[in-house]
Amino acid sequence: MSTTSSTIVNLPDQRTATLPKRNYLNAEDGLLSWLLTGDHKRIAMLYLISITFFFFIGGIFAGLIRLELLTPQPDLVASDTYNKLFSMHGIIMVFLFLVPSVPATIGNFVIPIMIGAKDLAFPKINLLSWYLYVVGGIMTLAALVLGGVDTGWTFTTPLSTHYLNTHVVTTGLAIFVAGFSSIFTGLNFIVTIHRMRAPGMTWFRMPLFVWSHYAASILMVLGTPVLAITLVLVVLERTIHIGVFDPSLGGDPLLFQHLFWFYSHPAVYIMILPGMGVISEIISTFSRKRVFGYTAVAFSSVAIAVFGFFVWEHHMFIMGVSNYSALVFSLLTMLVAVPSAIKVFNWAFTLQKGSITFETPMLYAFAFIGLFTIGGLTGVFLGSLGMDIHLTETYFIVAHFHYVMVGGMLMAFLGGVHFWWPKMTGRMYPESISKLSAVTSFIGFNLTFMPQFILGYLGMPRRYHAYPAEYQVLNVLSTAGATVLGIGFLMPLIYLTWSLKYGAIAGNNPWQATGLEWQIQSPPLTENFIETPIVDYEAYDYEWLAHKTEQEVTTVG
Amino acid sequence: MHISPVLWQFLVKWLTNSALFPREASTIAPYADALYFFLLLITIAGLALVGALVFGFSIRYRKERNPVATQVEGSTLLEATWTIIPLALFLVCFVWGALLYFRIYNPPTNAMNIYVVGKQWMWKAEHPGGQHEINNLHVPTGRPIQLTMISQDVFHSFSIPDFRVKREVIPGRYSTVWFEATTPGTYHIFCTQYCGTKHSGMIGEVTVLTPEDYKKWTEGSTSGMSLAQNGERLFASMGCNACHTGDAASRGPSLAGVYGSKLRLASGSEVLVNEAYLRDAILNPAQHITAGYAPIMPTYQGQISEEGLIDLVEYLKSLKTNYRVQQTLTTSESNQAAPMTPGVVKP
Amino acid sequence: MDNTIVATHDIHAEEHHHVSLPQHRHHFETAEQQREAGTFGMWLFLLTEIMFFGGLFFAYLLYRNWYNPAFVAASNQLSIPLGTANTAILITSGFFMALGVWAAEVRKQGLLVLFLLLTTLFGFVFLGVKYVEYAEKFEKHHVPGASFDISEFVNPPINQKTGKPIEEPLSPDMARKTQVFFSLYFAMTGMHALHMIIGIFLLGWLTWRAQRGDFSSGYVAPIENFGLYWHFVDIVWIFLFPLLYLINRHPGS
Amino acid sequence: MSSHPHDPANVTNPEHAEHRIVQPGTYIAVYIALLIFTGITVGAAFIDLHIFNPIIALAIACLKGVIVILFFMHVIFQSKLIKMTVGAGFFTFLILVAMTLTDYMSRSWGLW
Repeated sequence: MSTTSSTIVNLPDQRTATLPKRNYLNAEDGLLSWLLTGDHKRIAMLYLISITFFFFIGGIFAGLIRLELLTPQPDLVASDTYNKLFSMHGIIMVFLFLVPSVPATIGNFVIPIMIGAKDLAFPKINLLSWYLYVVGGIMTLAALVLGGVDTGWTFTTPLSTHYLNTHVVTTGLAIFVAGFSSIFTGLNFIVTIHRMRAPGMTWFRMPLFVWSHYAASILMVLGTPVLAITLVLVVLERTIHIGVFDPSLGGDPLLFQHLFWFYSHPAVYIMILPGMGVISEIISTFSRKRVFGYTAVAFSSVAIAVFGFFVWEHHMFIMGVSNYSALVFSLLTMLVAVPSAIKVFNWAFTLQKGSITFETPMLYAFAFIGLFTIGGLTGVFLGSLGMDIHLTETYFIVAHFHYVMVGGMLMAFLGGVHFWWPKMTGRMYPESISKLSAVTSFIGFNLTFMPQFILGYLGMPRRYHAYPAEYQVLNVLSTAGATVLGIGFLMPLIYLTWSLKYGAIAGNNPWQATGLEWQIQSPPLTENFIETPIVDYEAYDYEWLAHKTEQEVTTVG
Repeated sequence: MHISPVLWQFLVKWLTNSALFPREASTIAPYADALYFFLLLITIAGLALVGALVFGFSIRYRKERNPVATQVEGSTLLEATWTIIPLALFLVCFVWGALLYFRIYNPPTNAMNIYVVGKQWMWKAEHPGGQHEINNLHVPTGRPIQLTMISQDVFHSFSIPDFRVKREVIPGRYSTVWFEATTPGTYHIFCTQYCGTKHSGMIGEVTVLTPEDYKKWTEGSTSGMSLAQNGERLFASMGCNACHTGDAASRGPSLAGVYGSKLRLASGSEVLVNEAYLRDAILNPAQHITAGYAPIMPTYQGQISEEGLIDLVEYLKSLKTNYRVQQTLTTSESNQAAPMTPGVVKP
Repeated sequence: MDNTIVATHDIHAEEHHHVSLPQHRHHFETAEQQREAGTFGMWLFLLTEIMFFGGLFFAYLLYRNWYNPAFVAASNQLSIPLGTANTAILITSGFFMALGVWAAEVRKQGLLVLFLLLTTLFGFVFLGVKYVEYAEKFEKHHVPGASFDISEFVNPPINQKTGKPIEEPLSPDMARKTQVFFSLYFAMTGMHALHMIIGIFLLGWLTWRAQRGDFSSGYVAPIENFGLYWHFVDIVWIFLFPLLYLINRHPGS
Repeated sequence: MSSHPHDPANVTNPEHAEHRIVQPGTYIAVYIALLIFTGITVGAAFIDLHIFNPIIALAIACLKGVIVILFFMHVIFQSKLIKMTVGAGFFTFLILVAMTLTDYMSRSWGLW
């Protein structure tokens, strides 16, 4: 390995290299061995396949929405079809893609390995949570096939309970079921992280990826049940008119908003925190440096999780809540922005004095940092009470949360998939085309959503099927961007599938990374470790790694 | 390079008709924009800083230039810096935003009140003089306008982007917003809360007129009956005057001058009588019994439309003496036409 | 595979004063770690249950403050004898469950089966009483929905002795809010009963396994963790009882 | 696997507690206490104590809940981790109640 090369990728000699004879992929054969597996790695792969499926379903809806918005007139689809499109887009993307994306796939795969465990604490519950996810997904699809749902993903009462004739009950129950999948994943992670760490793996030796998942899991366990009961009440309200959310029977529709956002605001952190964990791993690996201010980053994850429970009312500032209460929530919202700022600066300073290379995961990480900064800071606009009045419920808020969710979370997810792809499959993805796809999606993304900020300040309301003609130019730009973005997202699907067979053999540790998962074979054994590792080094200790590599060379030599 | 003139014209027209920044057409707009530009500045500065750090370090410390990384543990000083500075900035945003919020949601006392009823999928505006408009709102410049809004069905949201005001319109409860238009012209009204199939059709226009034009418009489009007059008629036809006669011995409390007063309730609490209270007291009388009176008033829920309630509320607001109440009562009694109180339940 | 693990752990047994069991899962280092992980996992699940019922409790709190007279009148429709009896029944059921955990710990198979059966029996009695209460609500049209009837709250029946209504009559608009009470009553007790029913199914399965001897050799985690669940269901009822049945039982105030 | 005895830190760490078998005597005492409290709760409901009625009812319910959690559910003998977990659950519920109440309680303060 020459010191002047611009890459750290260190692959075994391709002429002699083979995949390990025994690994988790070929441990057992047959479809049943996958469907009844307890192995966290296989379940992660099942999740990866299913969330990719739903991602592209949701993506098709997004494409149709942008296509309709190309012109100011409602010309491609009818109004109620359009409403179904954005509702299904939101529901699928939020509940069936973003919430499980990183935790259930990458987290499921690497967390036990990172802390030196053989599996998650409850493998059967892990499998159960995948089945719940699938059942929830099938119910959503059923609602879709039977005619869809047009409540928007927020299920606002009394619209959802009394005024719509679509499949609200089916979808509500689908989310209820999928919610339990998320609860069980979170529960499994918390127990695993507490009880299954290998000897020597103290809390402050854990990779930051584990910390961020720990924080997200707390939110999953404590927040999701509130959504579950709220949806049950919506279903009851809709079927037998119990009146809890119905103003004509004495109920308060704002109570629904409170309960819904009590989950759905923390849910935003459920989605973004695991992404932040991915970024910490990637930035450290490709700058060959310990994450700057490890403890600050770790605690900021926990701080985000804790503060995340105190800010939900900022979704309701103009909805007729008490103005005094709005003040309190606005102040707390400003506080929750701080830990995110801490993280961004710590990532930036991790680069300082590093030895940086620019492989695909690193490009995604850079995209994340830039887009998340925009997404985060535009969140301050919306947390600031007076500004929120003008900006909320417009395209500004749409752009804001897409910057966080797509620009942040999806970039982190793709970065993570590329980063751990060699570990999951034992093969490398093709480097140059994947760099191209990262750049394409970055450009496409900004072209799609930057105009929406302007549209939002102009006042274009979200969820509008038709809009005044003077907004057309910006909408055309946005649709053009969405096309580019779509290509950027399709490319990984194709070349990653291709690489399953034709990718270069990756070897144990192509990135020269320090995590425990990189010290074992790729793809790993079903049992992960031949013998339980004893951890005697800090996270991101590249000197330890260099020392270890040297020793191995000496022994072999 | 040659572009066909037709295409060229189309492009020019299309691009010049596009908007990039909303008009500032109310007294609030400049305040909102000031905060917006401040926040924009923070965003751009923050992004520039992060960008400079990331790109700067990437160039300076790329592997070719810096083959071996130097391990750094962290720095409490730096951590404190980027905790405290963002926190301070965010707190400034909070205070500024809160001030703006209270400016937008605290109507001046001299504001002219216009009622807005939202329903799937239209806006109905009712002026005190009895002018009714649908998906349209005529207002004069230079005068604070307060909108008292209610929804008949689901959540709607009344938004005028060029005024930078917006407020959710809630079923079963009045919400208010105010503005003072500065420039005559027409501006968009949007419903911004998703409200069902034709959500995007629930749009309208504010027509801002000069005070003189506005006067002409009010005179030209009146229906002949003001809201209060409608309310008076309703007050009699619903039989309200049977109990609220204004006599000391009557079964219901006197309503003259009740608006704006502090009322002691049977539950012991004291409330300020405003529009919301009056509306609620008609629909849910049991929770609003005036001290010293028996809980005998029936509920009128489901018997009066939101428009009717607005008329009644306006009437009660205008009711300064009981003279006319008693006059109406005598007339109707002599006509033997006192309507039955609906749904009376014998105590 | 199983055999080797048992064999290796037999060496461990003396070291940790624990007997290795066939139920030991391969990915846990020790049986103790597995047991503690199980308990911790169960508790985390109960946290989600707290938040699940929490949403309902908050709705109750809100509407009880808004519509207090309606809540008082509607609550007085519930039968205190039945409610109290049910509280005692459920506590008894929980008591036998606790004894069941003890019986499993000291490896008394017969006692364990007996206690589990008693737990189930009292669970059924509780549900039976609940059924009687629900049936009465159906007869009186106090079930929220189209057939909900408020006449009893507007015109309460007259007490023969005093000649006065047995309850303070409510005005119709307030009486209508009793529907909110009954909605929450059915939602909360229904959700509670659903948990009981799920619990009874699990109890049946556990009893079957217990009489097979699964829990007689020191492996008590399923019994212990189910016990946690069952006691949690008890606790929910301990709160539901005063909140739903005992809002205001001192007439004339 | 067997060559590594499990981490000794596990034995002293706050996530671990010695397993303890609770004797039936404790359960009987707790059971009787619960029945007595149920009686008190019903009795107290029939006395007019104004605002203290719900307070007493809830206080007794909390007390009963705590007894069940501590003894029937063995939390008193469990590790700090479990104790904190239980606390965290009720704390989050309190956040839900308290923070939502900030809205409901102050809504009528102003004119909006």
